[in-house]
Amino acid sequence: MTTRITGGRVFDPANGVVDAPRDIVISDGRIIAADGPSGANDEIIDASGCVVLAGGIDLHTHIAGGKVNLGRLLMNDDRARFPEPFGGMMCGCGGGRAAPTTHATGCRYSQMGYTAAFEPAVVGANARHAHLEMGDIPNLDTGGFLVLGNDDFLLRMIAEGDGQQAVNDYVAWMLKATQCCAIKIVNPGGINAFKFNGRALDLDETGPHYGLTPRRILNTLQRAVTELGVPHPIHLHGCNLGVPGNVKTTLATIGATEGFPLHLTHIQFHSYGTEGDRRFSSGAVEIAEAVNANPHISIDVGQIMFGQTVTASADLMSQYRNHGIADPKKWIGMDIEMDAACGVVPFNYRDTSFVNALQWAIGLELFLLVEDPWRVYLTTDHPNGGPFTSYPHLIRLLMDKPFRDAHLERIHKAARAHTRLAEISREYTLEEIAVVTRAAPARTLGLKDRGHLGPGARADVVLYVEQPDREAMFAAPRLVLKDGDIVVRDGEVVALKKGRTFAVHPPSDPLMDKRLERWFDEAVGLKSSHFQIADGEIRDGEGPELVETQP
Amino acid sequence: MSGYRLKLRAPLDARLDLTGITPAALAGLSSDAVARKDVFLGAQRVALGELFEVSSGASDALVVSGDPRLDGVGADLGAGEILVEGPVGADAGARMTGGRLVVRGDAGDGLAAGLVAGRIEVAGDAGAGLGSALPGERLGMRGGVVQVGGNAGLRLAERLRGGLVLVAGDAGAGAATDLIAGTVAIAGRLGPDAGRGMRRGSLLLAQAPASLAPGFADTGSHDLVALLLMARRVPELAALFGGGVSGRAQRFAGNRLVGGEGEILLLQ
Amino acid sequence: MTSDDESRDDADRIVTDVVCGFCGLGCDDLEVAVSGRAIRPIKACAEAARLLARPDQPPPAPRVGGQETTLAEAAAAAGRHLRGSRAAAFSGLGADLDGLRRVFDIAMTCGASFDHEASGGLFANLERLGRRGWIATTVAEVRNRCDLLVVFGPDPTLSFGHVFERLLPSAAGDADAAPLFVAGRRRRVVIIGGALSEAARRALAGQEVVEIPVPTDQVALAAQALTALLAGRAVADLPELDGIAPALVALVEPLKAAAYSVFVWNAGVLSTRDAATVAEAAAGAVDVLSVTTRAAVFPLGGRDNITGAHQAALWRFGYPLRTSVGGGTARHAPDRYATATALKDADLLLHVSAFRPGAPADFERGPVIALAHPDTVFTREPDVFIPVGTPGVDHFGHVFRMDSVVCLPLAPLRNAELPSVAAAAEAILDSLRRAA
Amino acid sequence: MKINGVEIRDSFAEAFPMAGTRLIITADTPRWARTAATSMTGFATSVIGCGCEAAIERELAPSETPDGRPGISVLIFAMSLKDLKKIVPLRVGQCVLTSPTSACYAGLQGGPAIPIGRALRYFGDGHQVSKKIEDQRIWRVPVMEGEFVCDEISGSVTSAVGGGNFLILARDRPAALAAAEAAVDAMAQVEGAVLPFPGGVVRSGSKVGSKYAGLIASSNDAYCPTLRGLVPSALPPEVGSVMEIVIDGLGEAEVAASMRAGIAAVCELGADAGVVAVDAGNYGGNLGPFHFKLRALMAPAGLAKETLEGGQA
Repeated sequence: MTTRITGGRVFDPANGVVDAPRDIVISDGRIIAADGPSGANDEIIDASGCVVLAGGIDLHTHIAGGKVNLGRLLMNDDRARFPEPFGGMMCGCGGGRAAPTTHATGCRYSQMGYTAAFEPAVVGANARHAHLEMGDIPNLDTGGFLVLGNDDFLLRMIAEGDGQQAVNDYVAWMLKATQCCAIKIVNPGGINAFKFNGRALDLDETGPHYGLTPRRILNTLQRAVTELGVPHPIHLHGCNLGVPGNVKTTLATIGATEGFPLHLTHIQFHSYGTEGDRRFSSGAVEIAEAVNANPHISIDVGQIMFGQTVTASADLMSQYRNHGIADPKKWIGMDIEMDAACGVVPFNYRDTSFVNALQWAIGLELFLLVEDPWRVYLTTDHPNGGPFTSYPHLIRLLMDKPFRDAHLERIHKAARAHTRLAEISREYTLEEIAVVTRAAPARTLGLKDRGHLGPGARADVVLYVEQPDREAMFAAPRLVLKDGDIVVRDGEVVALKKGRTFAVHPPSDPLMDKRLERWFDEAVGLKSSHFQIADGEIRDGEGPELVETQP
Repeated sequence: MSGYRLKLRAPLDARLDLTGITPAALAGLSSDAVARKDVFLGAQRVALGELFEVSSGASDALVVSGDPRLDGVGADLGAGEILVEGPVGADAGARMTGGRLVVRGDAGDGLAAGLVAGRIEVAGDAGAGLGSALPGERLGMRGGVVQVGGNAGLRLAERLRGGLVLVAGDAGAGAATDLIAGTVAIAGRLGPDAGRGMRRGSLLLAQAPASLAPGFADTGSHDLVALLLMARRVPELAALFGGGVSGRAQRFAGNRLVGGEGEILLLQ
Repeated sequence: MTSDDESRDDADRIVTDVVCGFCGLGCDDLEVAVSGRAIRPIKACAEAARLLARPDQPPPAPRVGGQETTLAEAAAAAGRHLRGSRAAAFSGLGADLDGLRRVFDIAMTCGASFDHEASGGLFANLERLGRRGWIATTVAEVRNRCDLLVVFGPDPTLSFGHVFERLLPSAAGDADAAPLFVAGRRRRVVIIGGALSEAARRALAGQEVVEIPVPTDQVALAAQALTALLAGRAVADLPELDGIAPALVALVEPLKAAAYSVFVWNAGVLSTRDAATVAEAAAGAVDVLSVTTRAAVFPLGGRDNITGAHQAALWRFGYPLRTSVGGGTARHAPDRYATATALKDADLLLHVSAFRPGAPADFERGPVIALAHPDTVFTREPDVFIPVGTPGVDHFGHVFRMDSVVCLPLAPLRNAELPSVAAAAEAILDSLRRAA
Repeated sequence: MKINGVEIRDSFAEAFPMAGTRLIITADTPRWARTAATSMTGFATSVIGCGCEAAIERELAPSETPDGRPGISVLIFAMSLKDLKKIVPLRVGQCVLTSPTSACYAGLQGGPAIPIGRALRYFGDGHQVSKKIEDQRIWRVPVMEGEFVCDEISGSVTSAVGGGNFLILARDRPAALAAAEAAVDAMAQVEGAVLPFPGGVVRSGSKVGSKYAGLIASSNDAYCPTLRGLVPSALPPEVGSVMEIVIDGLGEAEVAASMRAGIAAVCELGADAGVVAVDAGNYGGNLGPFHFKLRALMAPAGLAKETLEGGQA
């Protein structure tokens, strides 16, 4: 029994297919070659009038783990205002928009045509929790990026000159132990410095205790993931997040990569200058130029969207700096287990605020000025820049210049004078949207059977009814298929499926087991065997879906 | 007249949540449509008509028969009037932004929690946490007026942020805990441990308290023009204290432990 | 029976590095001897030893109306009761994560409010954490950074036997576990509250310990006063502080000078008001200190995986415990859905207690279903009793440590002949599905 | 037109728009309420030199005041709302806040908010207390004597009218003064209008401009009896002295009512008391939009209406 989707306009840029009238044929949850004639058993899905895309992939969205739960705790008002619609068995009795419940997260994502989402800040000590939550998210494949770069074990190794191989072994051990699929660095060395009462740490500043610069930590981990063959390069939340003038740091970081690939996440928060009488300006042009000139750099934007949200970050140094502008006035900070930290600060971005309005414009400038869509991934850094449910709106801002200009007219006047957004005429094409929301994230994460519609791919397929209002179009697809089964029809969730969890398991020297046993015993106060997450603990015994490493 | 009358068919044996059943929500609906409205009985949705006889009332007010398990009466009320002929349960008038709620009986816990504006009158006693903050919220009742004819329970006006609360009877333990601003007047006795964590605001008393939470300074007796002003601008306040507010009061300021500058005024 | 054969096969062995899920401290270095069904603790605190010990007896069978029956029959009976209920209250909730997830599924299906046996302290702390937040820390950070620990309240070792060994391990004389970042490796520990037990004193040997004796009902006042003094408020003259003011004043400079001070209290042993006040004061002290140095709170609590129940409720429903779910929505009301209050209006009680023999509260308004420890002594025979295994004894399970960050795996010690809470709940869900 | 032998000249008073408010000042005793009010409305005769125009409106019985103590109502006017918002807190701060036992309340509701406590509260150095009753916020500022209580704001009108006036042309100075006093007494009964000049009377009526650069007003020489013959005079030969009454009111109707009461009182004294004529000051109708025509004003009821309508320039 096969399913044939026929009559639609197919956008599959990973396979060079752009706006082609092609059939997509599905068998056993995977896409197969479409050249055979339709069999008698074919179920036909008529896609006429539809644009056919692979399932959407969000590679940076805070959907699970301790800090998200702290966000839920603080956002009771948001939770009450956005209950899941009552839909019989499809309702998980949850809700919330800025920090939605697991069930709501899966349903809302799949309602927009997304089939995979990645939690980009799994703290080792909290990894088991993050996986338990991810396992409770329906209709989405998930994966976690492990936060390293502030962990005392690593910093001590680097400081004591243990050598790259030891670092590689440690990184490999930690990835497997935490069942994560990439390495994230948050404010390299900075979170650790804050634990020693350091309040700022720039790229080439020496941190307390270990005497390491963020640059050195970054380079060491870049080399480690490259040598281990982890597909996604270091996922970097750089130094000085949100600090006016941090564009210098970001440019220096791009220049500090020593040729290793690097992903700069939520780069919007790292693209601020100090020009103008308010000492806050857009650095988007310089950043975009640097990204354009450095093909080994990729970015996601972390677009901010106006409205209430909550920011959740491992970067307690930055969050402590910002907690005074929390709205509502409450926030939670936490130092975590010699691994990292977290800070959860509710925010309300207002278009009447000069800073917020300019942040909004800077994000869009970056989207529009970085030329190669394969190196840009569409994110709001959910929920930090805004809830992921705003993606259809964001897509329209990118695809529709008059719509964008109309919004520009509404923002803080002085901010308007500080952005070049009005001069930018670029509009994203459907092909480019397919790249930034599907093909490109799959490629950078090493997901060979996701993000495209070629034979062998998982049958995660979305049919959007073509309409000029791109926000309406991307908000409510006609059909979403997860592994070949229809989970969303006309924007409504009609079935719940278990997702999978991606992980990488690069090999490590058994000696590292011994070293870490001792470290956990003596410093952490937890047995390393209890820190490590067994395959059987993932997805109720399903185990992880391993992503191939290519050393 | 456009108001509805909801008459309970039988006393409730589980808690019934009437949140959202307001004159505005019923305006323009046929009585059949009113009877089909969903409410929560225990943890389950039931139609209003299963529990109530729905009929047209004699006024614009929504008239409801009372029951101590009837929760959320007048919650989210924005305009219009709700009259309860008997007691209500928890969270009556919670989050109200306007209108008037009259309860001809006792009220349960959380009366006027998160109240923004409007008037609430309760003929009998009120439960714990009158005028307090909703779960997870920093601020309690922000405005409006609440009049209680009987006693108030524990933690009266906890985290109160504004508005006026008048209690003709006694107040339980922990009154004015973490009170932020606003005015609370108690004609009866004040329970123990009042004013813990109090930041600002006024607690007006007719009877000397047996004790207060630690952290108050006795600033002595004063003639306070503000009391004269309040007594004239708020006739209910003057009435609560028998009409004779002299302006003279002993003033306890605090709570010093939290850097607070609230006041507990013993009227003389 | 193959299970009998297997239990003979792995008779008489010593299991080390056992993870403990009882008090929430998350000790994972316990030792037990296992012989058939019997478990004999070798290395454990008194509480864990008591709860881990098992005789070599076959487990009791499920009962319906006092009559022994099968799990399937008991689950079917539970399902029938649940289907007839519209205002169920779920209490206890002493279960591993998987068990809790299934129990929540039942609540969503049938409609129920739920609360955990030990939630009093948690909700007192939420008065600060949920409304305003705080800066907290975790076990490993305390172990390695804390140079000044302030404890409010009675001796915490009474509830958490090895708390000082876990948090301040160097005191036990283990040189390898000396704190990495504490200058001189010697810490100051200030106890503001009850006198320390001998065990606590032993655990703290080698640290500089200051005891400020304060009666339990004055602990909240002392905590408030300390924070006020840190904030520069002149409150030392308050008559209520007579006797302790000098000791508190003497603590101000050391706290300001400390690199990483940590404030600890056990909300569960104070009155709700006092616990909330202590939480507020401790978090307030951290706010003041954080301007110039580092400090954090470390609330003690977490018995019987309450932290896991709190976490799972948040990620499932977006609200903490004491929430009613059903009819496609969730309504959170901490007062109304606290077990004692909820039972005044409920028409069914489902009680879960897998970690210890904890009987449900007296309840006469409707049927009682108990998924409980086999040794539970009931004052009233439940309408349905399904004896369940203990996570980390009879089956695998996940529990959260009290710092809410670390989730620990509990492995079975013996061959499970008792269903887990998850399995029992799944059987009930099954019967509900079949009936639907 | 003649009333009781007094000529009502065919002239008009030319008035201009102002922003104004009413404040109620109370104190423990009438003496201290009046003291605060007098001090607060002092040096407030003309916007030209004082920045505002203010005067006591009337005494209030305890039953009429917000706090039940003796009170005084005052009206205060400025050329713009901006000026009024500056001048009110300045004067209340210097003259009422400082005056023993006083309190200061809004005498108008609605319209643009004029800060009272909103500006003065900072004197409390953080110890000030606010209290919101219904929709009105009050401030309590600790002072050495107890507490200074005031409303946060007062309402205001921007349709106030300044510069209503009339001139009493009399045979001699005693006659002019007696007529002016009679007018002032009568006008004191009119609510919503005040006479900002000393005792309500101005003897130095002015014309616009001067031969000296920088002076925007100078002596109204056409009405100066001692200059008769030197300059073109507006005075008939029998007039030996002229006095002016200037009126500011919360609205056009109040000014008209006040003028009518004043002129009627003057006319009641009549020609026998030495009053010759009533005239009014204007600038040819080019400066102010409000024209109070004397004859229409003093005509029987039917015509009075026309005065007001016709007054809209």
